[in-house]
Amino acid sequence: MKKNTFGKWINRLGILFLLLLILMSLTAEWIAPYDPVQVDMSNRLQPPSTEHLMGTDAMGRDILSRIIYGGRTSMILATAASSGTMIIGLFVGILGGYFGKWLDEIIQIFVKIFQSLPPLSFMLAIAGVLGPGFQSILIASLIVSWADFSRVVRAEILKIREESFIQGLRVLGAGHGYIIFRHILPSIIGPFMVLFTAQVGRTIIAIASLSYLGLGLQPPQPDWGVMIFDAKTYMRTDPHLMYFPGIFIIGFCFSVNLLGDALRDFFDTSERKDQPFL
Amino acid sequence: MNNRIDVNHVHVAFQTKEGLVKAVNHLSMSFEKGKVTAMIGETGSGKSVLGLSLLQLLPDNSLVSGEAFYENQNLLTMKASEIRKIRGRKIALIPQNPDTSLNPLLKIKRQLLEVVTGNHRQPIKTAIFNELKRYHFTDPERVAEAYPFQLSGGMKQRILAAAATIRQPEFIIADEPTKGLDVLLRHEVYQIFQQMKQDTHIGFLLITHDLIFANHIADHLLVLYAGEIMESGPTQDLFTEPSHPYTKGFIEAQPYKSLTPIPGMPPSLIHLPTGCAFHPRCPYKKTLCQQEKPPLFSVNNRKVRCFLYA
Amino acid sequence: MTYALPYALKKIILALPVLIGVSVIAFLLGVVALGDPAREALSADGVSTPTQEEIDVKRRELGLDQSLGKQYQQWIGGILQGDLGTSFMTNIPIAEEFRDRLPKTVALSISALLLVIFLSIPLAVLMAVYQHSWFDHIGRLFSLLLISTPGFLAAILLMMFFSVHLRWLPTSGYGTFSHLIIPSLVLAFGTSGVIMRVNRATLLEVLNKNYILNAHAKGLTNPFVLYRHALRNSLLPVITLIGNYFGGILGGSAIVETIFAIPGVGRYAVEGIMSMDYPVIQAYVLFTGVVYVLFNLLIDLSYIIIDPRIRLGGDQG
Amino acid sequence: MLELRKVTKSYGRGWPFSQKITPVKEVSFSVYPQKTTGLVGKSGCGKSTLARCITGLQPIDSGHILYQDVSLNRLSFRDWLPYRRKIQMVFQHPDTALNPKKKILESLKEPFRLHRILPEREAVQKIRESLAFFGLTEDILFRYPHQVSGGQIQRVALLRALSLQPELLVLDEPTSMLDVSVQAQMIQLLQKIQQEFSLSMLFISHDIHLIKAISDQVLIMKEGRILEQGSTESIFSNPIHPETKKIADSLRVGLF
Amino acid sequence: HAGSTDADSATSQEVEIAQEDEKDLYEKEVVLAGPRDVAPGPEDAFYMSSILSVWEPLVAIGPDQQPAPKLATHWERNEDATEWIFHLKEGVTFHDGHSFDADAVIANYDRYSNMHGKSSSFYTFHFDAVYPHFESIEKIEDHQVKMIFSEPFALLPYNMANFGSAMYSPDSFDETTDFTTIAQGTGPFRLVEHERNQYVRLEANEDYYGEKAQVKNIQIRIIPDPQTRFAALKAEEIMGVLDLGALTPELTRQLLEDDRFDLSYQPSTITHYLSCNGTRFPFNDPRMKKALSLAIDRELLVQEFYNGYPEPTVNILNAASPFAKTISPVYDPEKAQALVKEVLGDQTPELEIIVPSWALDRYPYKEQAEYLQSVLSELGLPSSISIMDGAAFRERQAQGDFDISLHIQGLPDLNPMTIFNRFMHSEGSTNIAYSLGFSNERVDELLAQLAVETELDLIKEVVDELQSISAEDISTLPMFHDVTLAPHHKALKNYEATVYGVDLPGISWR
Ligand SMILES: Nc1ncnc2c1ncn2[C@@H]1O[C@H](COP(=O)(O)OP(=O)(O)OP(=O)(O)O)[C@@H](O)[C@H]1O
Ligand SMILES: Nc1ncnc2c1ncn2[C@@H]1O[C@H](COP(=O)(O)OP(=O)(O)OP(=O)(O)O)[C@@H](O)[C@H]1O
Ligand SMILES: [Mg+2]
Ligand SMILES: [Mg+2]
Ligand code: NI
Repeated sequence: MKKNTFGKWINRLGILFLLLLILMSLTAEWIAPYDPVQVDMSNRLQPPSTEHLMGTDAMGRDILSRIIYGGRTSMILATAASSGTMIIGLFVGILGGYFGKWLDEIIQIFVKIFQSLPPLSFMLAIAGVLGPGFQSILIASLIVSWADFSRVVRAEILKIREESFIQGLRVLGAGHGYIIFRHILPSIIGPFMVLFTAQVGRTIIAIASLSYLGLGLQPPQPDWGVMIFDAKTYMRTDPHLMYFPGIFIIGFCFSVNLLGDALRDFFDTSERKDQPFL
Repeated sequence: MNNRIDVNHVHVAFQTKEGLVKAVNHLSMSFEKGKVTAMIGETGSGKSVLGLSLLQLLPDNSLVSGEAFYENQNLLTMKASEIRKIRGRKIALIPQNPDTSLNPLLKIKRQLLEVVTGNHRQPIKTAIFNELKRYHFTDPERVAEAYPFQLSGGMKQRILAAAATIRQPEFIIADEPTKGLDVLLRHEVYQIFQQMKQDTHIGFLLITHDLIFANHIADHLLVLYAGEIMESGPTQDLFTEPSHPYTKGFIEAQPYKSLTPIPGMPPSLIHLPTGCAFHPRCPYKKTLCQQEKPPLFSVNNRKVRCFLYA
Repeated sequence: MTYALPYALKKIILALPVLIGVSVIAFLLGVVALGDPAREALSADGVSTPTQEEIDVKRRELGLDQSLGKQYQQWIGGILQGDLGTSFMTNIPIAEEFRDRLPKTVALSISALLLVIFLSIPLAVLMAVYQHSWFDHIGRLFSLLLISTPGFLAAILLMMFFSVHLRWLPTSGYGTFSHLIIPSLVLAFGTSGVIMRVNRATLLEVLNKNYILNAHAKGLTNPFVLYRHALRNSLLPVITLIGNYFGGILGGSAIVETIFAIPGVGRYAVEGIMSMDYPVIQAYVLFTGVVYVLFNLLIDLSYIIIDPRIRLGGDQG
Repeated sequence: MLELRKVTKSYGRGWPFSQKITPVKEVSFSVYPQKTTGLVGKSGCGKSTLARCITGLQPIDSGHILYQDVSLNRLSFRDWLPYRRKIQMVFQHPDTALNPKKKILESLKEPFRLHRILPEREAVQKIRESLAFFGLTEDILFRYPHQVSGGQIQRVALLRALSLQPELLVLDEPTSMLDVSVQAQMIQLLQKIQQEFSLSMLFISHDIHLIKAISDQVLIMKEGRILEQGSTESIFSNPIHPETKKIADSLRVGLF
Repeated sequence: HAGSTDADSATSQEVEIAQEDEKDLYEKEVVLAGPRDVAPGPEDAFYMSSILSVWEPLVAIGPDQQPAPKLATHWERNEDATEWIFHLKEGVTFHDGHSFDADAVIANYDRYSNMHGKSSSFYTFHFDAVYPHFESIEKIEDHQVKMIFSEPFALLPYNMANFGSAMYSPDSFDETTDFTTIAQGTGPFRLVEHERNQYVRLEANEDYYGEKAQVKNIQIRIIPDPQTRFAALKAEEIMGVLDLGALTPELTRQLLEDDRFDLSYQPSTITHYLSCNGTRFPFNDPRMKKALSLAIDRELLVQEFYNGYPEPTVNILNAASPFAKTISPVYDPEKAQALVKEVLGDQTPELEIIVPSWALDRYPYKEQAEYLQSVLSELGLPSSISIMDGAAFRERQAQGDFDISLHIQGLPDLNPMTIFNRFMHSEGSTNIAYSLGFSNERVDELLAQLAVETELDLIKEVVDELQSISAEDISTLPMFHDVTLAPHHKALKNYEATVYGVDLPGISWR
């Protein structure tokens, strides 16, 4: 067998990086060299130096400090939004997938409605009603992505619902709740983690893209996506504005996805370990 | 020697996380054309692995050594492009599971047609219909237009057999061709094999759990245990008078016999027992059995791997 | 064929409530967002500030003083007769704008879709065939990179490289095929990443199936087995997924159209949203919703052809 | 003790399909205490469906399923519960009989937990004690299903079903995936259990030899109907129905 | 002898080649780009922007920012400014051949008077606002018209400048006031093709009465994204940019680092403002506005974010207005600090700065807001920034649900009253719409006086006073008067920025 050592090695590296990121944002107060929102007009657009390891941005703020603090917003927001999505998606998916029949048909109608509406206009409408900022991003990404999630959950449940071990449990006298929580949920957790982690990555980018419409997080709150977005004007003359947050976003998405893969492998105790779900 | 396959000292092992799984161990034998050689043994005794190894169809994690001569070529070390010419043409396989061995999205016609390559469609089609008729399909046109899910298990089994025989191979490796078939269908398969053996002189390597089936059709019987041959010889002899304790136990376990199982479990193929592989379960074991591996002793016209016959 | 008809019927009947729901939400989305369309219409030039009376007159003129139910009735009535309403901002009938813009968005989306297909599926095949090889690992990283790069960034970088640096392709605009290359690449990126991963996985699953082993046992060549037996079967779930993502491609076209100066419906929608031009928002949401529903209906129906089990009543009820 | 009266079950293909498949048609028979009833039939003739109806996994369309004169098919989920302990089932496929993501011990604890028979600790104790009876060893408890053989899984499934001390056990082709030796082990075990626990069994199989060897009463099923019913002896020695005749003949000829 | 003929023919050939070249250059298309559609089409009040030089007004804006003759060669009025006579240029024809005369002018005015707030992406046309108390227009002679007003209106030519008096061929519109063909003007260019939202094509009008255009073909593409316009310039796909927000200051700076490009700029009519919510605490106290004005270093703002082109100001009236005077800002953070202390004591209200998202594509408003935030924080005032789409922004402004907003304001016409009326009249539309909460009796008085004043000199005096008041009693805080930036490729000659765009007829290939 060709050993998948490279893949494992890369997985570990990813998880290590993720841990570092989390540690970094937890200790932001102590390790950030400067105040992330302190404007210093005399120090604009400095290239990386010993004083500012990653240089300064268009407002003369220290990029390193902004990245350290920005990780906090980006990661919390992305994780919170994805968790919310996941919970709703799970709930609806189980409702439709497990109980099936007409309930499923009705739920599928709603799922399709939400899937078919353009996310952009949804997000804008929500930002319009709630004003831009943290909670509208959260709600917007919930509304936009729960449907996709629930469909995947439903499909997974449909697959195992017919397995004879589930029927066996019913013969033993297990109720629906027992079967769902003790057996079905743990069974789909692997593929689910992959989806979840992919969603985390996507949310960070969605926030950045919302900034394109001026509806993302509000300044001067540092956020990786927003930092990249703001950097685009300067990317030709001061590319460091873009590189650093870019590296962190991509690095984060990478390692979150790798974590997903690793988690799936971890939860998947069946033989077919080689087969990735996504 | 064109009419036999000589297998010499074949070893097949699989690399796994837990260790090396030694599925087939120093196995030697030969198959002859026009004869049915049946291979029986408990689950996991290496029957399918041996069959697949002859056509180089094992997965990547397998390590194969030894030789299997066919027309003076070693099947096990042949180049991929050459073995491909042998597969299906000279040596065909009837795979283990009829339900999953046909592509669910393709018509039967297509799956049969692709076996017979060439551009002359019309003659090929008639050849296919003829082949199907031979397998007691009364309406070959309809069957050819059908998809696998529209056919019953027995029909699928026969289609797979047809796909294997259509090119008139010299040998067929049939892996459990009667699994999951009911009495009547099994009888049909029996008749077809019987007919092929007589009409076209094909050599069969029959892998099966179905001892009754093997008893009726096979000329030669091989009893496998933990990847080794325990006993081999003419079928009738072995069934009426099994020599090896394992063969005995196995035959006795049949429902129409005493339904008594062989005590114990098959050994781990990673850590094979020392000495005779069967000794932990053997009622006649001696101390020698634990220390030394018995060779194949020739007794009458059969071979037995047991010190009882030393 | 006896099964195909009821199957198709069921899919079509189930699409109807979805369409109705889409239309209601489309209507509400326009209404619910903040801002007064009348004021917006009157300050379109960016220099005027209308007085309250002017705004009131405009509101009446635009029919905004009526109840929501009545507005919806009128709106949907118009739609059914092919009248999508008139833009508050430009006074141009929306149907006319759509007629101009639709071909552009469709061209963009379709070419992005084709790119997704021709980019991700061959790569996925290679990755699955050479599983655990360097190609596979690099492909995996590449797919992650595609998923995690923001579209606007990809757009700027591609534009800088292919248009400004190499001068191979135009930066923006619409007209020739070359105009569509970069935008559809950008649009295709994220989806391709996902499809690559999914297709690789489904293909690996199929390659482990017995019928693949059997095909090899028949003496067929590798490419033939891959093409005839593995690929098609592995694409079944991928097709559904592509259907799901088509919505994303359509929606994502809004930003891409703005960046690359393609006057499609996406850009129209962004402009409409920015100026609270709600007939435009409503028409757009309705439009993408309907296209999505129809596209997925098409995909559902295409299974009649692709999957014989549905056509002939296999165990897929 | 179990009596079926004109049980019919059909599947529609969901709306708007009008086709209906009726795998079980007006089936009537009885299962007697401490006896083994064999059910034979070709694959697809409705055996498994019948088993699922009896165990309440699927509602039936018409007819009655009486267990000790209580009509099971009218019971609500809650009222079924006491009967769950009395009627148990073992399935055909060893590879999906247990949750692949749980260790064997977890699966074995399930019946105790569900019916609150014994506290956790005692349950584990009891499981350990009964392992030997089923020819299993302790190390198996901490493995996952795919790490043990099919024969072992079927035995674990049996152990689990029997830990509720049922009166009736429905076995849906429990040995069809096993080799003769393991099959024999399983059968031996079942016979031992039947003696010890005074169990009634409904044994489903398409292996006539097997059925003949183990059952007291045989039912022959074809296309959803019971063709013939009678004691093993009478069925095989003087079959009435032509189909049954064919089967019995094949046995007698010694062929198959 | 033979040699000399050779030489002669050679030179004539050269001349020919040169002429050929010149002709080629004349016909070679100039491709430019702007962020929005400069010709939205028949439903727009003007069909297309004035920068295309397709239509011309009766009265134009002169280089001194005063009303200047265009299709009207001169005009006179009666004493009390209720009757105006306009003398029209003779020998002018529209692009469709229709001749320009009094009938054509009257037809145009008939169209205008039917327009009640017709939308336009350039200039929403309210006839009653541009021509207050209009009674009628009459033909006096073939090339003379008379306008009659019921009340005196001394500033009429100021209102008529440019968009106030655009003239089209009467054959190109109908009674619905929409255009029926491509709008036919009299200018040096005619519009030959326009693909909505993609591009417009202009062709030089060979029969133009005045100085003809220097290139025959101009295409103006629409590229909404500034980054893309920048890339297109760099790729030499387009040779220049025009219209409002042609290129952001930062991108312009970057472009000029490439010596293929050059920049022309002109003061524009746009002024950047910072409006405080005067309807609620703390900016309902005028001292707070004053403090903010003192605390902002406008010079720094202009230098850092706008490359130093715009002119910092505290004058509400744009410098491009013929009435404007220069009032320089004062930067005095200490005084500001003191004023804030005075008003707030030790209260620290949390302030919200709102920014319209559309502006981000044109100006570094996000940076500006962040700068403002740091200024406020130095004053001890915490604040948050909300970027929102245009509609939500205006809604918030109207409802007074904000503290500080960033916005621009252009001069709609040359009439200074428009700005003062809107911003500083206690019932001014902007004053209300932006929740400025401004009220100054003297201003109301002066505005009333201005409305009936007929003498230009006196008007000027009043306007001067209004400007002084605007700098002292702040309604809204002017930041700086912006410039029109016209970055372009050096291959183009005479690519000159104007107040509003670029002088297209002057452009030629180098
Ligand atoms: N790819 C593989 N990797 C690791 N072990 C394998 C692999 N393939 C087969 N084996 C092991 O090799 C042994 C022999 O398997 P094989 O399939 O030949 O058994 P068999 O005799 O055909 O059994 P059955 O009757 O169940 O078909 C088994 O223990 C099996 O687990
Ligand atoms: N859930 C279901 N929905 C629709 N049809 C079903 C369902 N379950 C079974 N059937 C159909 O009912 C018939 C009887 O199936 P059943 O599984 O009971 O047969 P069986 O006798 O157990 O066969 P086998 O020996 O192969 O297990 C088959 O034709 C099957 O396709
Ligand atoms: Mg096998
Ligand atoms: Mg069954
Ligand atoms: Ni591997």
